[in-house]
Order: sequence, then structure tokens, then C-alpha cells
Amino acid sequence: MSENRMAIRQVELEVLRYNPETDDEPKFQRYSVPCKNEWCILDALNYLKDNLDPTLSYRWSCHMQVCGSCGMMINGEPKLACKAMVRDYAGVIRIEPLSHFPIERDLVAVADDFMAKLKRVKPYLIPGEKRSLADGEYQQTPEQLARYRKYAMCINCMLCYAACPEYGLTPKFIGPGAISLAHRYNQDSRDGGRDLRQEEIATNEGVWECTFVGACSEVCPKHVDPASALQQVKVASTVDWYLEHFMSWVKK
Amino acid sequence: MAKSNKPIIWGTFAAGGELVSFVTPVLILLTLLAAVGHVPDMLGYDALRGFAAGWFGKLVIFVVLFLSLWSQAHRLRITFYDFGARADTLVAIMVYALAAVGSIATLVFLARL
Amino acid sequence: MSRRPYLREVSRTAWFFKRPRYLRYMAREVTCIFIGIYTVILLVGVYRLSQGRAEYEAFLMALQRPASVVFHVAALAFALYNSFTWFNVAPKALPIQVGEEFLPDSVVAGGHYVVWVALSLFILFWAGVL
Amino acid sequence: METIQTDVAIIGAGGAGLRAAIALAQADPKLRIALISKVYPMRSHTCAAEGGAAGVIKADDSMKQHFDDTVGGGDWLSDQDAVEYFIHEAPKELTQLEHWGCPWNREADGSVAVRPFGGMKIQRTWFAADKSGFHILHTLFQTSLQFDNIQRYDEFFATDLLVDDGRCQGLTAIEMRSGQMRCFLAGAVIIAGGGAGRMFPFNTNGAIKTGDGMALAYRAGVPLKDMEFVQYHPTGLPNTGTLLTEACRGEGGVLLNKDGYRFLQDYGMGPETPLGKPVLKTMELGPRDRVSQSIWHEIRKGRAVKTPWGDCVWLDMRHLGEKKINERLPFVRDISISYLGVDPVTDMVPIRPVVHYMMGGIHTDINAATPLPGLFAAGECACVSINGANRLGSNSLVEILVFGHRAGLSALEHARGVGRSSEAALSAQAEAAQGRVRALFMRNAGKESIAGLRKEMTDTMEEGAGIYRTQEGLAKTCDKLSELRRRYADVALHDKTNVYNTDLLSALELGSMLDCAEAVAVSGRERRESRGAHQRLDFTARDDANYLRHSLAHYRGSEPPNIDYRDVVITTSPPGVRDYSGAKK
Ligand SMILES: Cc1cc2nc3c(=O)[nH]c(=O)nc-3n(C[C@H](O)[C@H](O)[C@H](O)COP(=O)(O)OP(=O)(O)OC[C@H]3O[C@@H](n4cnc5c(N)ncnc54)[C@H](O)[C@@H]3O)c2cc1C
Ligand code: SF4
Ligand code: F3S
Ligand code: FES
Repeated sequence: MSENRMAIRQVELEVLRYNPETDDEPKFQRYSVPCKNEWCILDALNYLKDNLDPTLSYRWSCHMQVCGSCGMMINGEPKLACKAMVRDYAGVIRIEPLSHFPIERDLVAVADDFMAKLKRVKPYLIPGEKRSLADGEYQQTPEQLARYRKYAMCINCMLCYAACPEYGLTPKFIGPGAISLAHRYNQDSRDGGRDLRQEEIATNEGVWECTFVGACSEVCPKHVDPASALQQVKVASTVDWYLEHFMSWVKK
Repeated sequence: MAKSNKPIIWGTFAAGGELVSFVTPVLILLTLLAAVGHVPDMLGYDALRGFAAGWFGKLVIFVVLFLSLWSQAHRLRITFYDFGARADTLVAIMVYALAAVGSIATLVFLARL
Repeated sequence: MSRRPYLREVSRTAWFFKRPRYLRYMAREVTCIFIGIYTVILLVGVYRLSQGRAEYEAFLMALQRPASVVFHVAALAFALYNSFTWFNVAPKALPIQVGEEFLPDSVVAGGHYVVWVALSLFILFWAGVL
Repeated sequence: METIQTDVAIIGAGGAGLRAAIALAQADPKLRIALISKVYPMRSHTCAAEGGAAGVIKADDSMKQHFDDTVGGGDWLSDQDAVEYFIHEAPKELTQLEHWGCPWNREADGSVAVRPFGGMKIQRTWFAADKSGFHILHTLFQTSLQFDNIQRYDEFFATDLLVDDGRCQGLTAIEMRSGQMRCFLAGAVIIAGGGAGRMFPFNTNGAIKTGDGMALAYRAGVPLKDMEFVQYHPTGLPNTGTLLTEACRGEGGVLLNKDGYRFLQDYGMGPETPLGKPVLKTMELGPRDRVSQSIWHEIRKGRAVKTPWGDCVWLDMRHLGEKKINERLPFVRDISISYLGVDPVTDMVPIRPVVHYMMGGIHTDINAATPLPGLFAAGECACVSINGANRLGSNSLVEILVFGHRAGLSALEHARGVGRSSEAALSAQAEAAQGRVRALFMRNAGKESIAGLRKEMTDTMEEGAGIYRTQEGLAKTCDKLSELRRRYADVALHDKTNVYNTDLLSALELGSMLDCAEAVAVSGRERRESRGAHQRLDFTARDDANYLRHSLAHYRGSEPPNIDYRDVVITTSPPGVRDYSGAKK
């Protein structure tokens, strides 16, 4: 909390701009922004928009690392702009929209693909045993909760998609974020929908497109560890497969 | 969308990867010693032939070679793709055929011992 | 409609130069070339063994060619790299829950390392090196 | 202009909007539901709520006690019939969320766990670590994905309501990705647009909380109720305003002045409770308005902690220990370290009161219906009113569920009973709305900047309509806001691109905020008493004889609003004294 957090320095931002109505392709634009040391990159962008160039477009809302809007590439790494601190960067800071997604405009990426995939993996509770409100809550021990809680922390920021090269090479890959959420429900003691979700994720476009690069987990701002979720789905699907084909008399 | 058949091979990839990680470095070390002229006792003709003659020795040799072949074949398939060779089906047929030939050859050679 | 989303193409053949972590991943993947070739060498060894003493001894002699020595050194390096990367991520595929906590990755990976060292020593001992 | 036909249109896909959509989808699978939101649903600000949601489930609790805490906490300005309905629905809604998969924290036996919260006499706050709102929002959003009749319009910015034949029958919205205006025709419209805290400079609210929903209804002739009641949360990070949840104190954190003294005991909330053993409704667990006001007084008395970001007091959580902090307040720790560089495990955190929540909003009745037929409202943008003059922490997340659900059902009932009046008239209105936005977009001259006007607005709000108010200060703020609204007509737009034009949207949001801000300031100027969050230095006492009434601000175009009043509904609890001292219990 020392005084030098308030210190101001000129920071060079190199921002990728793309205006679909006038540009054929994106190009970098340089800005010099007076930044306080305690600022995050989002503060710098907000300053820029308010004072230097009101035409810059980007998404943000919560400024507290929870709404998932402000994902962008900062010096080539997918980051939340409200989590990346200016003081952690030296020299020119390069800001681009999330990799692997089409650019709508400036730093705004088209999220349609991710939204469609999210819906596809059925990320909602499909109850194993139906309960009415009058029956009260399902019982779930802290231990059972811990089994899936980590995967429930996903803020849908899509950073993992921007990091995963396999998604970049094969866009039909359902991808780390959505599959982790499917896994979250599969691991929930109240759920009975695993078979339905497997139809989507135990497929070639599902986990089998993942080659365990692990980049997704390295960049995830919420420590969801999608790489782990995907490998677990692979292991479980393999067990399923062998049971189904060689020991079909064993009831799952 | 149908579930994938990849688990068949992936099972051997996972098991093979685990095994290869545990034993391959030390095996390379052994043959490296042989390569620089210090043949370890066990790699001598009599010792090795004796080991491979028993059913246990045969089993060990087969498991190591089989899992190693299939896991590396699977990884090779992915590597081709990662280097930009998109003919995945062709690559898959090729690498798995190699692994299959290698596995059968192992069986044949072991049977002759 | 004035929308015109712009898709930046990903290079199919050079994408892994973009980030150091992608290079590390590719280094892990290409270990399969070395380990694969090495497996074939072992297979040849078994073949020669099945042919008889003279053939097997010729095989051992062939191992001593300079190219073979160089290959062995490289293969050893890649195999070691493969083992490290494999053990480090092993906890991800099979996390172990104890009560409300998961065993820390370092414990699971550490367990693998211990087994690895013990097994390697055992094999060296069995082979008469130690 | 493309016209979209729906049965019910919902503006806002936060907790309230999603709950309404699911209620509708479940009620009738053939219904066409349009869910319109300026951000993707899971970006809505409900995700920022940390602490939890109140509902009676434990054996030591009772409906009566939740009722008393809520009504007393609201300084008797709550409508008690609404509170009655609210507390009875609360446990059902929270259980429903549990059935939808919400990861509530649990007791060892597997039942849902509850935690203490400010102003609540009994532990009744359900929580999911310190991410309760996040989990509620994502549970609702993910649940909504299974209903194919919820047609989502993500990143559509609502600009105007369409009213014909005395009924609300649709709206216009800008599709942000193309910049095109769309006309939604609907049997009923629900507004769930969230709060308006961004009209203040220092707030816990996300960028989207600009009061658009309130302004839409207000301009369409629906009064805004109790707008003078703006909640300050006691514990905001002094530089960014980021909230440190009330659970910090619920778990045992304490407030200290610069001398390390727990000053709340000097303001009627004592006696001091032992460290690490918080007592409900006492000291640090007093209600937000009281705690925030005490901090203000303490700072006034010169016992503030001086920081580069202004005068603060300390929030001390060190005695909770690293394990408990990591377990119960992990996010608080993260946020303090990254934005302030202070680790609550080892250091005290400087904090100051921060604008947090709007008690006031669109005037609705207990059925979530506004006086304009066909228009319903729920969530923070609405005022039912259960929160009265001061909302209790953890009541709002429940309110969005209870009244979101209610709004859905009420809208359905209305939509079933009516037909469209005249599509021609509605289209003409939509064209006119489009024309106004076009005009703003095309304007070339214009000497006012959006950022400049916004800054003047937030400054004057803090100065005149902040935590303590006076007649003079409020009058000045009212004048300033009139002036700013005039100058707003001359605002300049630099961005002339149709696609994702955030310059245009900022201008529209500024318009909403200015309208809401004026309603706050004028309502505040007219309420000459101190009650709950509305504290006047010149009228320090509560005045039930004259002001046990809701204020209603009526829009009058470029003129300041006209204020009239409406009686509070009192069923069983006559106005009493708010007692937050532990001593007399
Ligand atoms: C930091 C923080 C912590 C909190 N903690 C708690 C807590 O612990 N317990 C508690 O009970 N309450 C808490 N609250 C309060 C509570 O979270 C909010 O009051 C509640 O979430 C509001 O929900 P909502 O659905 O009304 O609005 P929001 O979730 O804000 O949603 C508003 C929606 O309206 C849409 N919208 C707005 N304008 C337009 C437009 N022009 N066109 C189209 N769409 C539009 C937005 O896109 C969004 O989808 C907290 C609030 C904050 C800020
Ligand atoms: S898994 Fe992590 S990186 Fe991926 S979308 Fe979720 S929060 Fe973001
Ligand atoms: S980076 Fe991609 S390949 Fe798999 S482990 Fe993560 S999804
Ligand atoms: S602004 Fe919400 S995550 Fe960054």
C-alpha cells in the first residue's frame, strides 16, 4: 500500500484495431497512456477511451474478475484485462482480441461458437432422483461438493479457448471450457445425466480432439483446471468403452 | 453425434505412456552401455536368451514392446496432425498398421525362442 | 449488413513457434519419434536373439556404430524429457480425493518419481550394472 | 426495421430476468419468450454478489424473525404485505436453486449451511463460498439453456418501450453487433435491468449498472419510487471501490479507527464483542446504513486512517487466520492483494463506504406489476418495496428470485388476456425511436463529451446526494443535474461505425443515468427527515407523521420530476426503534 502505487508513468499501448466498415484487415494503433502503478490494463483502456480515443470498442463490466467479459490477448497471452496489472509489464504492451475467435470489431471477439457449444454439452442438473420442493434440498456432503466445485468456478471467459492450439487448428473442437462444465455436472452427486452428456463430449469433436497441451489450465484465471477435467473424461470414457465392448454383462 | 472409438487406442496410449515413462530411460541406458562397449551382464546372449525362454520373460518383453509400439504410434499420429499433415485417416491407418505389424512380429520372434 | 467478422488464420505448420509453451508441448510430442525408433531397435534385438548367438552378437556390434551411439544419447534425452512431462501431469488425469481435499499434485507426481527411481535402480541391478 | 413477434419480452438477463424467463418457459412450453440483454447473461452484475441469500430453513429460525429483521432494517418504509410474501417464498426459491444444481455450502450432514449477515438476528444466509451471486447467476443461466422457447437476444440494447392504447406492447432495441434497430412486439414486457450505482463516482457496481431499465419505465410514464434511498456498503476498497463482502464481518472481521479502537460501540452498536466471536445484529454486524454512517462520523472526528486514496478506517481480519480466510473468503483475499497490494492474512485492509445498491426503482405492486398495464418489473431496478429505506444484506439476491418468478407469472397472465392494439401505431413509435437514436448517431457538431458530462454528474451526486445530505447541497445538485440534462442534448459522438459502437451506447447510458440521478436528488430534496440510508444533517430525526410514505417521482420531460407520495402498507409491525445494541438483549 505504499505511495509508489500511485506513481504515474507513461505506458505505450499497442492496440489491435479493426473497423469492419472501413478496414480490410486489423492493424495496430499506438497510444501513450499515463498509467498509475496500481492500475490494471482495463483501467488503462478506460482512460484511453475516456480521454484519448472514444472510438475504441471492448467489453467489460464488473472490474472484479468475475463477469468474464474482458478477456483479451496481452503481450500474446490470454488474460482478463481487469486482472492483468500494468505494473507487471515493461515496455510496449500489445493488446489484441482473444485468439482463435473472429474479430467483430477492435477488441471484441465473436462469441457465438462458444455459446453454441456451451448449450450443446447440457450444463445443467439432470436429476438422478427427482425431488419436489416440499421434499426440501438434496443432501450433499462437503466432500461430495468438493468433487465438482472447482469446475463450477468457470466464468466463461474463453481464455482457455484462446490458449488451446487444438481449438485454433480444429474449430469444431468443443473445447476446454464447455467440457469442464459438462464434467462439473457429471461429478455432481445430485446428477444422473452423464450418459446424455457423454453423447456430446465422448466424441471425436469432444474430448478426443484434446491432445493434452495443458495451455488451458495455465491461463485459466479461476483455476478451473480444464486440462484435468478433460483427461478425467477421457479416462472415464475409455473405461466405459471397454466395459461396453468386452464386459457388456457388467451393468454400468 | 456418435461416441468416439478413440478409447480403444487411447487405452493403450495411456497405459503405454505410463510404462514407457517408467522403463524406457533405463532401457536406453542399458543399450547405451552396450553401444559404448560395456555390455551389461543381462544383455549377454546366454543371459538374455535364458530370460526370454521362460514364459515370464516372454510376457515382460511382449508387454513392453506392445504398449510402447501402440502408445508411440498414437502419439505419432497426433504429431503428424500438429505439424500440419491433415490426412488424419491415412496417417492413422499407417501408424497403427506399423504398430500392428510390430506386435505380430514380436509374437512370432518370441515364439521362436 | 455492415458486419464483417475478421478471422485471423492459424498457420497449420508453424503455429507452435508462437508461444514458448507450444514449443515445450511439441518437444514432448516429438519424443515419440525417438522412443518409437528405439522400440524398433529393441524389436530388432529380439529378432536377432531368436536367430541365434552369432546374429545377436552382430546386433550388439552394430549398436556400437557411431550413429547408434549418437542416437542413443539423443533418445535418452528425449525419453527423460518424456518421463518428466508425463509424471508432472499424471495427477491431472487421476486426481485423488481424500475427504474434502485433493492430494496435492506434488504428492501424486512425487509418488511417481519415487517409483521411477526405484524401478530404474532395480532394473540396473537386475541387469548386472550395479 | 425487422419486427420480432413474442408473447413476453424480458429486458435484462441477470438473476431477475433469467428467473422470470424460466418461470415462463416452465409455465407454457409453447410460449415465445424473448430475453433481451445488453450483455451475455452470465456477464450480468448478479455475478458480482459475494455474500449470500437469506431464507428461513433452520429450526432455530422463524418467518416472523426474518420479517422483523427486514422491516426494522428498512426503517419501517417496507410494504409489509410484500415482505410477508417475500419471506415465505424465499426458502422455496433457494431450494429450487438447489434443485437446479447451485453449489451451496453444506454442513457435515449434507444439509445446506447458513452464515451470519449484517442486520439479521439469526444465521439464515445461504452461501456458496464468497461467490454466491456468481453461482446463482450461472445456475440460472445454465438451467435456462434447456428451454428452447427462451429465445435469447444477447448484446441487444433496449432503447424505448412501445406503448399504445394505454398498454405496454413491446420495445425497441439495438442489435449491437450490427447497429441495427429491432422492434419487439409483445403481449407483456418485463424490465429486469438492474441497478444504477454508476451515477456515483465511487461504487461497487459493474459498468452495465446505468439505470437503463429504470429510465425506460420512467420515460414511459411509470413513477420511480423511493429513489432517494441509496445504499452505501461500509467496506469498499478505497481505490477501485471493489466490494469486500459483508461476510468479512460476518466471519468475524472488525472495524478499527486509526488508533486501533473498535469505534462502532460509540454509535449505539456496542458493547464491544470479543474478537473472533461476532454477535448477530451487534457491532460489526449492524445494518449497512448504520455502519457506513458511523464510519463517516469517525472520519469527520479526525480519527481516520490517511491513505493515498483518501480517509479510511481499518478492516481487520488477521485474527481469522489463513485457513479460515482461504476457506470462507478466498476471493476477498485475491482482490485485496491484486488491487490494493494488501494481504488480509497479515495486514489490516483500509476501507471506506461505497455506493452499492438502489433501494428505489420502478414502482411495482406485490405482483411485480407497474401502473402501466402490460409492464412488469423485478430485481434491483424495481421497488416493490421490501427493502424500505435500507436493504439488508442478502435480501436482494432472494428478491430477484422471488419477484423475478412473480413477474414472469404475472406477465403471462396479462399476455394471455390481451391482443395487439394496432401494429401500425406501434411500428410508427418504433420508427420514431429509431429516428432519435439515428439523430444522436449522425450528429456532427456537439461540444459536450460523454466522459466529461459523466464526471460532472458523478461529482455532483457525491457532493450533494451522498451519504449525508442537506437541503442546500441537494438543491445545488438538483440544479446541476438540470443543467447537465440540458447540456446532454449537445453531446458529441465520435464513433460513426454501426458495428459494436460503444460510444453510442455510452451516450445512451449517460442519458439513463442523468434521468435516474435527477429522480434521486429531487426525491431526496423533498424528504425532510432522516430514515435508513437517507440521512439529512438538517433533519436528523425520523418523521413518521409526515414521511412514513413512499415518494414517487414522475417524469416530466426536460423539467425536473414531480414528486408525490403514497402510504406505506403496515400489517403487523408499527414503526418502532431500530435497536442494534447487544446490551439490552
Ligand atoms: C458487488 C456486489 C455484491 C453484492 N452482494 C450481494 C449479496 O451478497 N447478497 C445480496 O442479496 N445482494 C447482493 N448484491 C446486490 C445484488 O447482487 C443485486 O441487487 C442483484 O444481483 C441485481 O440483479 P438484477 O437481476 O436485478 O440485475 P443485474 O444482474 O444487474 O442484471 C441486469 C440486466 O439488465 C440488462 N440491461 C440493463 N440495461 C439494459 C438495456 N438498456 N438493454 C438491455 N439489457 C439491459 C443487463 O444486461 C443485465 O442482464 C450485491 C451487489 C453488488 C454490486
Ligand atoms: S475454464 Fe477457465 S479459462 Fe476457460 S472459460 Fe472457464 S474460467 Fe475461462
Ligand atoms: S489446451 Fe487444449 S489440447 Fe486439451 S489440455 Fe487444454 S484443451
Ligand atoms: S471486467 Fe469482469 S472479468 Fe474483467
